[in-house]
Formats: sequence, structure tokens, C-alpha cells
Amino acid sequence: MKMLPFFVIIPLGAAFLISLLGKKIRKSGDILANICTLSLLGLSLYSISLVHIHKVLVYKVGGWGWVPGIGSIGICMVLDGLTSLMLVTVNVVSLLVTIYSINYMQKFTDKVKFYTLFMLMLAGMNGIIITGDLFNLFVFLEIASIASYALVAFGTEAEELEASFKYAIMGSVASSFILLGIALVYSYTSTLNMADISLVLSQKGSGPLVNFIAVLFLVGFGLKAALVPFHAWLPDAHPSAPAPISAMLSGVLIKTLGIYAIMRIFFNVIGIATTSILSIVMLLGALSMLAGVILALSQWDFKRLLAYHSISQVGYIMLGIGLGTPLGILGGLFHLFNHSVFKSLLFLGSGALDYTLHTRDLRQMGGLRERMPVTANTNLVASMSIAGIPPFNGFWSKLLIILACVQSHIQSGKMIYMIYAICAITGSILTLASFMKVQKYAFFGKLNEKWQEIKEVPALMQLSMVILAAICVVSSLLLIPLFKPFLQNAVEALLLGTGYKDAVFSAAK
Amino acid sequence: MELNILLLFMIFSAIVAVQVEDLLSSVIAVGAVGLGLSLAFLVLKAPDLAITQLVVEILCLIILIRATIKKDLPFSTSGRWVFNTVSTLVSIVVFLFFAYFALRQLPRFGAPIMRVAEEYIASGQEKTGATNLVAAIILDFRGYDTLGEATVLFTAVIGVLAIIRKTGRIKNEES
Amino acid sequence: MSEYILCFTLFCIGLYCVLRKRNIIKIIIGLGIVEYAVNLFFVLIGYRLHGRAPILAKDQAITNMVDPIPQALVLTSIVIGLAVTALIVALAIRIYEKYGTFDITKIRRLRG
Amino acid sequence: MKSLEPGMTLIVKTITRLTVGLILLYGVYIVLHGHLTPGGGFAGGVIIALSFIHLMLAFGREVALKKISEARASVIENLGAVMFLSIAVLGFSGGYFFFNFFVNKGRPFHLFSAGIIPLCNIAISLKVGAGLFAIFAALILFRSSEKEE
Repeated sequence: MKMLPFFVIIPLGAAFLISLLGKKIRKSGDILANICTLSLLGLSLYSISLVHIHKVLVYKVGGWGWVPGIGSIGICMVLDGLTSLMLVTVNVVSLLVTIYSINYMQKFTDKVKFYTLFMLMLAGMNGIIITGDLFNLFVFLEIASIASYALVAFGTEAEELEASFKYAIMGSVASSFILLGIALVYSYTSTLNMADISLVLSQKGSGPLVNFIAVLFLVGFGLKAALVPFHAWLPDAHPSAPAPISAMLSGVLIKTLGIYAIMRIFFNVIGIATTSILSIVMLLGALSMLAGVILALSQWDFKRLLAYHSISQVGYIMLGIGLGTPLGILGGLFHLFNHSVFKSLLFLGSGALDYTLHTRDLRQMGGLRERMPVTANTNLVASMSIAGIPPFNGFWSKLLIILACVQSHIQSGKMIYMIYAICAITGSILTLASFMKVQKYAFFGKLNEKWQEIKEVPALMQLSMVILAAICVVSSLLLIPLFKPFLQNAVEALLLGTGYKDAVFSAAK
Repeated sequence: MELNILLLFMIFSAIVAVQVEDLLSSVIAVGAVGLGLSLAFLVLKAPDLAITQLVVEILCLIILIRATIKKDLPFSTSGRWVFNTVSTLVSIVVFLFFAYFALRQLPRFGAPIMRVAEEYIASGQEKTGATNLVAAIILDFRGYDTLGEATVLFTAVIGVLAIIRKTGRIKNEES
Repeated sequence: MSEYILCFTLFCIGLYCVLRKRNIIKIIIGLGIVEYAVNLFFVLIGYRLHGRAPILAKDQAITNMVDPIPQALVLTSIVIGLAVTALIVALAIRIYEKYGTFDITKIRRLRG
Repeated sequence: MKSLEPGMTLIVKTITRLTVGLILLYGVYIVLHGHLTPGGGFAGGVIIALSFIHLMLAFGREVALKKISEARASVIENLGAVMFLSIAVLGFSGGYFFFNFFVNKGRPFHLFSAGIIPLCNIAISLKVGAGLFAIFAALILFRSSEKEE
């Protein structure tokens, strides 16, 4: 339990040290960043076993605990199943991305600042996941967001600056909505601890105010998650960033800032009672699913295409979670993990192409399979995963989501669930079509004469891509009973609903 | 009463800041909003915030003026100006309409609930040793937040220094 | 109540500025106004009629203080606002250098 | 081309010379008394940064950068950050992250009281002051190099 604050202390300390020493000692940035992410991954894997034993753990920062009859007077950190799932997801991807960055970021100047900002973004994300306090969540959300605004513009080309500006404006508006929501919550409940808020809200009942707060949070976090009416910034921002950062942004940042926060607040704090909110979430999810993939079809810029697919895949996750049934939530969370893995793999692959070819235009590629076998094969694995081809992880999670839709249809008899299931299948087919295009133009076919001289990317970049591809294949096993508790604990944490508060209170004693 | 007057002053200055064509005047008008905010904090018995807001306002103004000075440009209005403006205004009115009903559920102005706050007021000095309760909260009870806040500023500094770099990429012979 | 409504009006003015204006500096100003409104709202909800500032003085009983928590939170939020503003101004300066204008209708190299 | 001249007119320079020390002193006062009176690390840090910015605006950037260069400001900022984090981590000696580990918190209403709070204020003020100065110096430096082109 003492280890909980280290999820924030380690990356923060690494950021400060890299910024202090990086200029003086060569390579210290590379080494420190990799040690940091490696130890974070170790900690987060350890947290799985902790969750398995204790279910919920609470850490009181500063020793300020609960005062009877009043509530928590300090900030607390909470570790439960959902937290540990998110921590593992974030830290797996970030470790592989830092390994990849060692070589890739040599294209850019001032690697020290890159690593500093990267570590700060990681600290922000871990802070969001681990906290049990609403305002603390906002503060760490801002750290992660500001670091990502700066990282998107890291190349300082005109397009990147423009994309970053758009992203920063949208992100700041979203933050203002979230802060306004927090202010209303504070005024209504007079506390900021999530468990206490949940307690007070359950005593006071709902009304126009709670619905208004829910809408503010939905708009704010929806903007951060790039759900469809609020998605305008994502197709610009994600491709503009350097490839490792694109992988982080699409892979984990939108999930932590957007989806995790929505899940935590709507399920555990406000409570499922507002089913109208959940149906809005599902509708937005279905819309994102279709709109993202349709917009992706006509793209020729590889990274931009991937960015549109991120919108679509986030839609799947939201649809699964919005169903609110155990099967739907399981599918949604499993898809969240899978999408992190294969989308970061795809972005790293596109970065590898960019690294050797200096272009992202699919029309100029072709036949790269001969010259870059590792990139091509890992990319094939990831493409089949995202399109939902049977042995890979993407298939299982999409199948679970579609089955959950059908199950809800049978149970409630509402036609809308069937429509969502059909939407999900359609989206999956369109995704397959889109990635067949990628494979055809980039890796198969005739080799362009321009690229006769190219070589495969450096070994460390290959290593991280191969590991990610291996996870794509292996993570299907998460559904077998031996490994299922990892996902099942997260599902239970969400299904607990407002029972979250009681679990926290009893763990805090 | 004086609070309402201050708020009206801020709204008036904000409208001026939004609508005036000259960028420098606009920046100065937003400075007036910030000054009004600082005074409002004083009226609301928040001297810590009044000081901080005042100095931050000065810094923001200097930075904004450095950015805008001699870079004045004519404004362009896009083709569907009327339609867009009307639709934005309508959605804002709808937002305010719902906000009104939501706000009616809040505790009356001037009578907050103060569950946790009473505990801080009653025993904050004894527990932390600080007589300024705001300092006691930001640096002891909620010190973790302040670590985050300081990190935000650190991030912004590194971010600004990263964005300001002259060249981002190390150019190869063929790009 | 009227205070709350006026504060929300200020919020909406800022939002209108962000959404409708076509000049980068105006957008930054709009964001600033939105931040001011949210900060003010936070302090408004913690105000107690005829309250005292939350600072203890010698030989005075603790009576009727305003809520200190919103003040602590707003202090954090002011600094966050400053950080965001500084970053966006840096972006704006770089964009001006690259495009030679603050007009976002002319800054459209990206599709979408 | 007036802006290329270092600094402003003689009147401004004289008044700056008189006031800048006072502003700096006021900033330091606000930081040190943060736990007793309104103010604290942030307000004080911004005031300290403003005193250097004042110098920079009045005398031109060379004079201010001679007093404290951008790189050194960045290092000071880092040290402030590390100091704040280590105060937080030192709390583990009392059992918790961010624990106010001073057993004797001193007499109230005195400068040396409240345990870690004044130390945190100093760390924050270093960080805020140096950080904002670095931001400002970077923005100005960028603008002036742009003019030369």
C-alpha cells in the first residue's frame, strides 16, 4: 500500500532529474526514462496481485484521513480493479514507446525536453488514474494535457503548430467545462472526495442540478476523448506529433483523460441511476464508431488514417461500456486494452516508415515488405487485430461487444440495441476494408524504385514493435479463466456502481 | 450590491474586449476584467486570491501585449456570419436557461454548506501550525494538489522552451 | 442568485469569443475570460454573508469565516490558467512567424 | 527602429533603479510570511519574476540576462521543483507521502512555525519566479531574433 504514491513520484522525479542532468550527461535521458518506465511497469504488475488480495486499497496522502461525520479532510489515492487495469495499459505502452524513442527521436533536436515532457505526461496520466479526489483528477488532467499540447508541436513545423493550437484551445475549453462541473459539485456536496461526493449525492437524490453537472462532465471529458461531435481536433493533433507521441496520445492519453474519467465519474460517483446519460454515451459511441471509420476510408496520409480509426475504436469502447451489462463492460474494457496495444503498434509502424522513407503518403509507398520485413509483419498483425480477424485480440473484444448488444436486445426487447450491433459489425467491415487498402499500398505490390536503398529500422525500434505484436497475439489469453481476474476485477469495480463509496470507506479504516 | 456592480463592470469590459477591433485595446479591456476580478475577490474576502490574481494579471498583460504589439490586422468575417452568430447565441441562451434551473438547486448565495471547511477552520491551526488557513490547505491538507500545480507550471515552462526552438527536426540531405 | 447568473453570463461571453472570433489573440482573450468566470464562480459559492477572511488573527474568536477550500482551489486554477495562457501565446507567436498572420481563416494548411 | 535601442528613456530607468529592489524585497516578504498573512509562494514568486521582468523591460534584455541568465533560471526552477518533491517524499519519514514531518510546529503567529509550509513556500517561489522569468525571456528572445531576420 505504501507504493501507491510512487506511481506519481517516480515519473515526476525522473522528469525533474532528466531536465536537470540531461544537458550535462549524455544519454542520461534515455537511461533514466527507460528505468522509470520499467519500474512503473513492475509496480503496476505488482498492483494486480494486490488488487487480487485486497480488492480496494486506499492511501491517505499526508496522513489526513476521514473525520467521522464530516468526510475526508485530505486527498486519498484509491487502487481498485479498474485502476490496476488502466495502470498496466498505460505503463506497458509507455515502456515500449520509450524503448522506441531512443532511436526514433534522434531525428529531432533537444531530446532532453522530449523526455521531460514525456515523463510529465506519464505522471499526469498515472495521477489521474490513481487519485480518489475530484479536484486532484483535474490538476493531473491539466499536467497531462499541457504536456501533450507541447509534445504535439514538438517538431515546430507550421502544420504541427497549427494542430497543437487547435488542440490546446479545444482542450482548454474542455478543462473549463470540467472545472465548472467540479465547482457545482463542490457547492452542492461541500466535499471533493469522490466517495464522499457519491455518499452525499445518494442522500440528496437527483434533480436538474445533477443532470446539468453530468452534461458538463460529458462535454468536457467527451472533448478530451474525441467523441464524435467533439472530435475535430484529433485528426490534426495525433498525426502531427512525433510517432512515439502519436502512439501515446491515441493509445492511452484519450482513454485515460476521457474514457477512464467518464467511467469513474458516471459509474462510481454519480451512479448508474441516470440511465439517460448512459444512453447518450452509447449513442455518441455508435456515432463515433461509424463516422470515424467512414472519414478514415478516404485518407491517404497513413497517420491521419490511423487517427480517424482511433475515433472509431473509441466509439466501440464507449458502446460496450454504455451498455452497462457485465458482458458489455467486459468487452469495452478488453477492447480498451487491446486498442491501446494495436493502435500504438500501428503508430509506431507508421513512424518506422516515416523514419526511413520521410513520407507518410500511402500512394508513394509499395512493396516495402521485401525491404522492411519486421515492420511489415508487425503491421500486418496489428491491422488484422484492429479489423477483427479471428485469432487476434481485436476479434474477441469486438465479438464480446456485439454479443452484449444482442444480449441486451433479447433481454429488453428494444430495437435500438440490435441497431447498435449492426453498426458495430458494419464498422468492423469498413475497418477491414480500410486496412486492406493500407496493406495493399504500403507493403504488398511492386517496390517503388525510389526505395531501393532503404534498410530496416534500428534494432531497438524493431524490438518494441515485435513485443507489441506479441502482446496482440497473447492477450487473447486474457479471457481464459487463469488470467481473467485481471479484467474481471475491473469489471466488478465498475459494476459496483455507487457501492464504490462503501468499498473505499471500509478500506480506509 | 457592490458585487453586482463589479460583475456588471466585468461583463461590460468583457463585451468591449470581445467586440473592439483594435487588438491592443482589446487586451487592455481584458486587463480591466482581470482587475475587476481582483477587486471582486477582495469583496468576497479572499485576499490571497486578490494578490495572486493581480500579479498574474500583470504578467499575462505584459506577455499578451508583447505578442500583439504592432501586429494589428484587419478582421475578416466568413460568409455565413449571420447564421453562425445566431446559432451560437441560441445555444448559449439554451445553456443559460438550463443553468438557471440547475443553479436554483444550489445553496443560497452567501450560505455555503461547509462540511469539511468547518473542520479546517476549527482545527486547521492546531493541526498544521499555520494561521493563514488557505496556506494550511494548499500546502498541508491538499499539498499533493499543489505539487501538481507546481508541476503544471514546470510543464508549461518546458513546453514553451520546446515550442520556441528554432529548428525542430535535424534535417537530412533529402527531406 | 443574481451573482451566479451574472457569472454564467461572463462565462458565455468568453465562450462566444472562443467559438466565433477568427483572430488568434481574440481566442486567447476569450479563453482568459472563461477562466476568470470559472474562478469567480468557485469563490462565489464559498462566500458567506458578512463573513471574514479565512486568516486567523491574534485574540479573535473564530466566527463566521468564509469557506477557505474554494480559495485554495482557485489559487491552483489561476496558476494553471497562467500556464496554459503562456503556452498558447508561445504557440501563437510561432504561428505568426510561420504564417505571418493571426487570422485563422488564412491558417488552413491542414485539411479538416 | 526605436525598439532596437536597449531599454527605455532615462526617466523610466531611474525610477526602475529605485523601485526594482523594493519590488524584489516585497516578493521575498510575501513568500516568507505566506503561512501568516495573505500571499504565499505563488504570489511571491510571480512578484519576484516581475521584478526581473521590470528590469528587462526598462534596461533591455542584456542587463537582466546578465543578472540571471536563461539557462541558470531554468536550473533554479529545476532545483525548486526537486526541493518541493523531496519535501513531499521526506514525509515518508513520518509515515506518509506529504506528511508534515515537523513534530514541533512552533508557536502560532511566528515566522518559524507551521512545519513544512514555509519550506514549501520557498521551494514554490524559487520555481515560479525562475520559471516565469525563463518563459518571458524565451518569448522576448524569440521576438528580438525574429526582428533581426
